[in-house]
Amino acid sequence: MNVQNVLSSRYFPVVVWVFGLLVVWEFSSWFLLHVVEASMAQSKIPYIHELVYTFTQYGYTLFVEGKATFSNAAIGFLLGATLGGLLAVLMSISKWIEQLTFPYAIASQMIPILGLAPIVYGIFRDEQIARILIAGYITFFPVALNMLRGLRSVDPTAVELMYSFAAKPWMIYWKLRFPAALPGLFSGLKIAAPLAVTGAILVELMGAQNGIGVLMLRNLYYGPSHNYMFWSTVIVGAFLGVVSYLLISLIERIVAPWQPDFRSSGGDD
Amino acid sequence: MVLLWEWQMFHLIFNLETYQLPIPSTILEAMTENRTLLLSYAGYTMTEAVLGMLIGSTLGFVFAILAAAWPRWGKGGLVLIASLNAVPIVAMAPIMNLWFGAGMGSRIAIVTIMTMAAMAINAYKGMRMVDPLALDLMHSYAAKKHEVFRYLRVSNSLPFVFTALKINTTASMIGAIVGEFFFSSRGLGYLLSNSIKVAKMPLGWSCIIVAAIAGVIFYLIVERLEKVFLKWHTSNRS
Amino acid sequence: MNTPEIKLERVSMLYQTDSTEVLAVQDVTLDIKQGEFVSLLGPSGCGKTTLLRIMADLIQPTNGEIKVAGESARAARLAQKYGIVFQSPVLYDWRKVKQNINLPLEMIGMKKSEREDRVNALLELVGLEDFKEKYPWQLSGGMQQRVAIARALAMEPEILLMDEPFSALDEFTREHLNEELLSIWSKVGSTVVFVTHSISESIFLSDRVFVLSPHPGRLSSVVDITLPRPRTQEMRNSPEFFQLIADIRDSFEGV
Amino acid sequence: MNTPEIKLERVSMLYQTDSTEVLAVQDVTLDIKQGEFVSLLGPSGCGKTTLLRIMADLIQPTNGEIKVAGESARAARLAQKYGIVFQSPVLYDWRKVKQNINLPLEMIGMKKSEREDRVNALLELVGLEDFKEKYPWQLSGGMQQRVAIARALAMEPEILLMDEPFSALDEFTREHLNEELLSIWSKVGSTVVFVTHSISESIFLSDRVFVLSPHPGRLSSVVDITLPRPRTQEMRNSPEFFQLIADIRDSFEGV
Amino acid sequence: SGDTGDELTPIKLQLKWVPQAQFAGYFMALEEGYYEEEGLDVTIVAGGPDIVPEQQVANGAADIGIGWVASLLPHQEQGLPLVQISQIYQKSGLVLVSKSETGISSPEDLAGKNVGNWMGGNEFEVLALFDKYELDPNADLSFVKQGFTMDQFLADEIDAASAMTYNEYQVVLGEGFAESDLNVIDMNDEGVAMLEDNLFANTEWLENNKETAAKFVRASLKGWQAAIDDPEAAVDSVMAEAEEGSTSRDHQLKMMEEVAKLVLPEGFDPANIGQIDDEMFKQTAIIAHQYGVIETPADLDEAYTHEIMEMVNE
Ligand SMILES: Nc1ncnc2c1ncn2[C@@H]1O[C@H](COP(=O)(O)OP(=O)(O)OP(=O)(O)O)[C@@H](O)[C@H]1O
Ligand SMILES: Nc1ncnc2c1ncn2[C@@H]1O[C@H](COP(=O)(O)OP(=O)(O)OP(=O)(O)O)[C@@H](O)[C@H]1O
Ligand SMILES: Cc1ncc(C[n+]2csc(CCO)c2C)c(N)n1
Ligand SMILES: [Mg+2]
Ligand SMILES: [Mg+2]
Repeated sequence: MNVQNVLSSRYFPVVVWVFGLLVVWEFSSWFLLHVVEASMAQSKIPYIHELVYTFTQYGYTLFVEGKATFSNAAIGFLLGATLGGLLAVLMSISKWIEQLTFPYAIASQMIPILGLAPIVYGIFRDEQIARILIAGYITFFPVALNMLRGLRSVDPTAVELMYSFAAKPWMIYWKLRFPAALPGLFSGLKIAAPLAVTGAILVELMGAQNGIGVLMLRNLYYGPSHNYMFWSTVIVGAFLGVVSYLLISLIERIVAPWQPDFRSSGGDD
Repeated sequence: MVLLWEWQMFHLIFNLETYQLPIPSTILEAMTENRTLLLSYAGYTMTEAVLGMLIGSTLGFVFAILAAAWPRWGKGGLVLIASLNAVPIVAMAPIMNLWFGAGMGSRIAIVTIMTMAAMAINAYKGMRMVDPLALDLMHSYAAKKHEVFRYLRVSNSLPFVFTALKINTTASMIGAIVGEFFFSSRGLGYLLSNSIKVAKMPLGWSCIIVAAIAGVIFYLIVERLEKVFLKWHTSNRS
Repeated sequence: MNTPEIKLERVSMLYQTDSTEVLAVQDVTLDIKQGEFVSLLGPSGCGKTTLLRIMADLIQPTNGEIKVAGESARAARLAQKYGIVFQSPVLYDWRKVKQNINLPLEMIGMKKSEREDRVNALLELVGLEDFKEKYPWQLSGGMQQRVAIARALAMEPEILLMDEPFSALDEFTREHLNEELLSIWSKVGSTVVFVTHSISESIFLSDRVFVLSPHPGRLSSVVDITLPRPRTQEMRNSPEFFQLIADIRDSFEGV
Repeated sequence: MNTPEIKLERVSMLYQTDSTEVLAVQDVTLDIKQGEFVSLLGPSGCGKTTLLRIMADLIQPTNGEIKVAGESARAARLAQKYGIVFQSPVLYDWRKVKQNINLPLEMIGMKKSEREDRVNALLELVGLEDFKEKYPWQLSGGMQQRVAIARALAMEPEILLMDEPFSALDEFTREHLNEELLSIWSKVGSTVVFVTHSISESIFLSDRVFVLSPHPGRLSSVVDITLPRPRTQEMRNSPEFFQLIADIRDSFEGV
Repeated sequence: SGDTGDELTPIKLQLKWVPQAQFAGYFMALEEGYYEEEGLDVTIVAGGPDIVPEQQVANGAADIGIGWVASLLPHQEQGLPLVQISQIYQKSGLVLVSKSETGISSPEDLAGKNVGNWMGGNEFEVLALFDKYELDPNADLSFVKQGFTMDQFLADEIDAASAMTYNEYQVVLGEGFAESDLNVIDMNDEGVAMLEDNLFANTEWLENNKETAAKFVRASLKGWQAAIDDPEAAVDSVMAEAEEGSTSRDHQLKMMEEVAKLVLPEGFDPANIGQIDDEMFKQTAIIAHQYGVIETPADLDEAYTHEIMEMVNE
């Protein structure tokens, strides 16, 4: 392992990013506490080493609750992505349908969970279903929009080729529009995946027993003495976001490897 | 009209009670009764949303440029920005409140964070998904990195950028409204959460309706802009 | 076999955009018989592609009427009678060469084993056996166009519409494919409409050549190619061939 | 003016993909003099585009050396010496025709008034005056390629690399542009490397023709075109011309 | 009465907030098995900022809820099928706390200051206080929304912050303030107190489950009594519910001590724990009406019932 090897490694930038962030963070924390002497400095930017200490102490709890949240997020994500995909397909069928359904889609996004929860409970009268639905509801919008863009951006001649085969509409989707929309879909999914974690956390606030959201809320409202623990939950949330994002990136490489950005010889830098 | 009818049907089909979803006439009543308040609060919330979205989208776009220029480094940064989306507003609100106070600033900050990722991810994709031959053309002109962006990548990313802007219209409204739940003393979100907690469902739903209308208008404006800027794009050809 | 397969009656096409209008094709009336091989010849921008697209039911003429086998072009398209080679290859980035050729066969629901044989035969025909596992961007321009040709031939269509299919190819490959196309045609009996800007190619291949004049695109003359079939490379050097070239050049210059 | 402008020394290009390797060009050694007009001729897939891209410094050969005006190809590219016409038009969808032609002029920082005149002259040259306000997708295939040609000519580059620029054009437009290209060349004095698969076109235009053989792409022969300049359409019918065609055909067939 | 055999009757209790000693009685009852003894299988559902217990119970997501009377009344007015069955806190736990240097020694001094409250149904006692001292919240002072943490108070963004004696006030003390550093305005002393934590049920559910409800209340009150008697054990039962590292024992113990004073105020007969005091309820309802919480005066017969408490005490 020589220096050159390390520097050119795929993971080197990641290491630098993480390490750099930690250093900047720790410094800001110190700066705020001792130079600016801001009030509640540790609540504003807590010391990394304190957080690390918290992790060593309560790592297991954080891990267990984080795992619960992640699996809830996965369910919500699947539902949201499916819903978003379906909606995009529906809207791509005709401008007319788009114009009819879109205002509803936007308007629906304006209903906060607080207003939505009673309705969903009112209809389904089942907590589990309600939670999954709410988690899906939070993720579907970015997926729908990105997917729609992808579906609409197909080379017109490629569509004509399909017409010339007298392809049934669903065939055009299956053989052409879907593959062509994959890059768009994946950027939508990359936005939606961390959102699904948010969704899962929000849903946990609706009276769940487990999950990082529960921990987050309680630490927040059990007073500032739990500042480090609260921040730890925030970091676990963000970390789950990173994991979900990387997972989607990995799947993208497997499912849509033909994109210019992935071509070995296509690079310019 | 269709909407009103659907609303009533919705009630019937799902057997909802008015305290779960009030019927339109009572909402309308609450809206007219409180219209000045609603309008001024809508203005307040929209200001937060629009400012936050502009700042967040700009930052996201700038970040996308940096990331697309140095993808080896940029990809890692993108992940970090995206991960901010996994921090819910409940957690963000108290932090932002500490940083920026209980005024508009903290909501603008929340919206900024919420809108950054969508723009960064989408614009990055748009800047990287260029036709390799178009890139060759630029190279043949010995275009500097910034020229490749100016003449090729930025234009190429516009369809993606507008998709992000559309996502961000709703994200920014949600961010502003939900952000107001926690610390604000004004705004649609404040009124909404207060109303629902004291069972003033019609007033709460008035807020939702006003927010929805504002959100749709906001969206339509962005869509209009897209039509102007993307005349050339496949999706706009006759 | 002399029923008109494709029949255009005073067909016009006006492209409209926000600001301006372009009359791409005006009052074109023509008949193409079943099993006939015809060429559309004319200068760049004269409306050849537009006419082809009208025949393929990809656009509807703003005026006039089109019948294919006595019915509408739409009916013919829905009956999967068409195979088209576009002016650009239009390959799907996410499919390898063999999968691109496979596409129309999948669409008509051919069995997998059968498909494979067909695709291999086509790959051989266009000389790309060694490249079947490559992605389109790994091919040269001419190779991509050859994939597109193989794709159009794959389903042995009743009507084959080809828009300058060989213009990206060198003379040898081109002459080879000219001959192959004729031999396939004689076996399958397709009706072929062939857009080209090579006078000699149009003569070598066709029963009749439709010469178009530009701005707006009109049918300026129809030249019967009286050369016997099967055509041979030697014919290219026959006086008859040169005479035909001269005739068409004249009708061109008359424009 | 006889210093070598472009010099390739045992240049090879091996394309590598996950699974396989393709040796596209092998051991090509050649000299192109300053102000010379040469053609690369060879069958589809023989490595013409690859060679052109190596000369343009768009890819680096896996073996061998390339010098442009005594320096590296990179230096020449950075000095903005190149104008390129790709095999496909590569127009920017978001720019109108005139803006597409304008692009290189903007990039070299030419003044606006000057640009306009230049663009109008070019539009006339390629016969697209009436289409300058259109977007690329509103043009026919040949028209798009003409826009690309105008774009490459716009900056009057020292080295003009053209990859089958005229293959999408009809014979008349093509012959017209052949002549125009020669007249521009004689005025500007560019070094031109012209990829074509038309033997007669290569003869009509070039000082020398490099004939390539495929799999892997090698330089099989170099044919000096002794026809005097300026070239005229009549020369196409001269015995000398026919002799050259025959010579090249032979060197082809020898492959 | 469905407790034949060993089958436990499932019942869900919706808290108003996160699990803490504010609800010690229920955790104690659960821990000590009082619910089980009554044949109940109780699930305690945590609350939070986005949870409205009244909605939850009306929707059937829970059977019994804990809320504040001032919040229950408007929900009842809107037609939610709810009825109060017990009153756990006999006094208001709400105070306005300020740092002594701000100089708010009496309510008059609030003029010109930033006064905070969580709003959303918690603000009426404070409004009544303003009214009593003829302060106009829109003109004489600024009445602002307070987050659920005490950060704004600590960062001096709020001069007089709302605080529950058992929670936020303790948080402030925990931050290093001595009682002498702080001024406190107590709603009970000012005569503007409203009733807080109660128990209410879904009327439709109650119709068929009176026996169950009585059992639940009985066990809960027993839990409360036990919690008051043995705060340490009570806090243990609370801590069992809270995740590791999320709250401190000390804080919960303080909370328990303060809560005990609300459930069983000095001089209050322990036999009457959980009884609904008609007078206090009336005062609460009147204040609620006065400040527009409800549009029409509350129908007290509909709002609450002594029936369950009577069954409990049989
Ligand atoms: N990016 C690439 N990756 C892998 N192989 C490639 C790539 N580009 C070209 N090739 C291969 O290199 C060989 C030469 O290609 P090139 O494009 O140079 O041919 P050409 O002479 O220009 O052909 P044509 O006349 O058809 O355009 C071909 O076999 C092709 O498959
Ligand atoms: N989508 C379109 N919108 C507007 N105008 C168009 C469109 N497509 C083609 N045209 C115009 O119609 C005319 C004929 O175009 P067409 O593509 O049919 O020509 P062509 O004969 O195929 O030319 P080439 O040989 O160059 O391909 C041209 O003037 C072109 O600008
Ligand atoms: C919706 C809602 N609004 C305000 C409060 C304020 N509040 C009343 S009791 C309590 C817990 C102990 O302090 C808190 C924070 C709440 N809980 N829920
Ligand atoms: Mg054409
Ligand atoms: Mg090539």
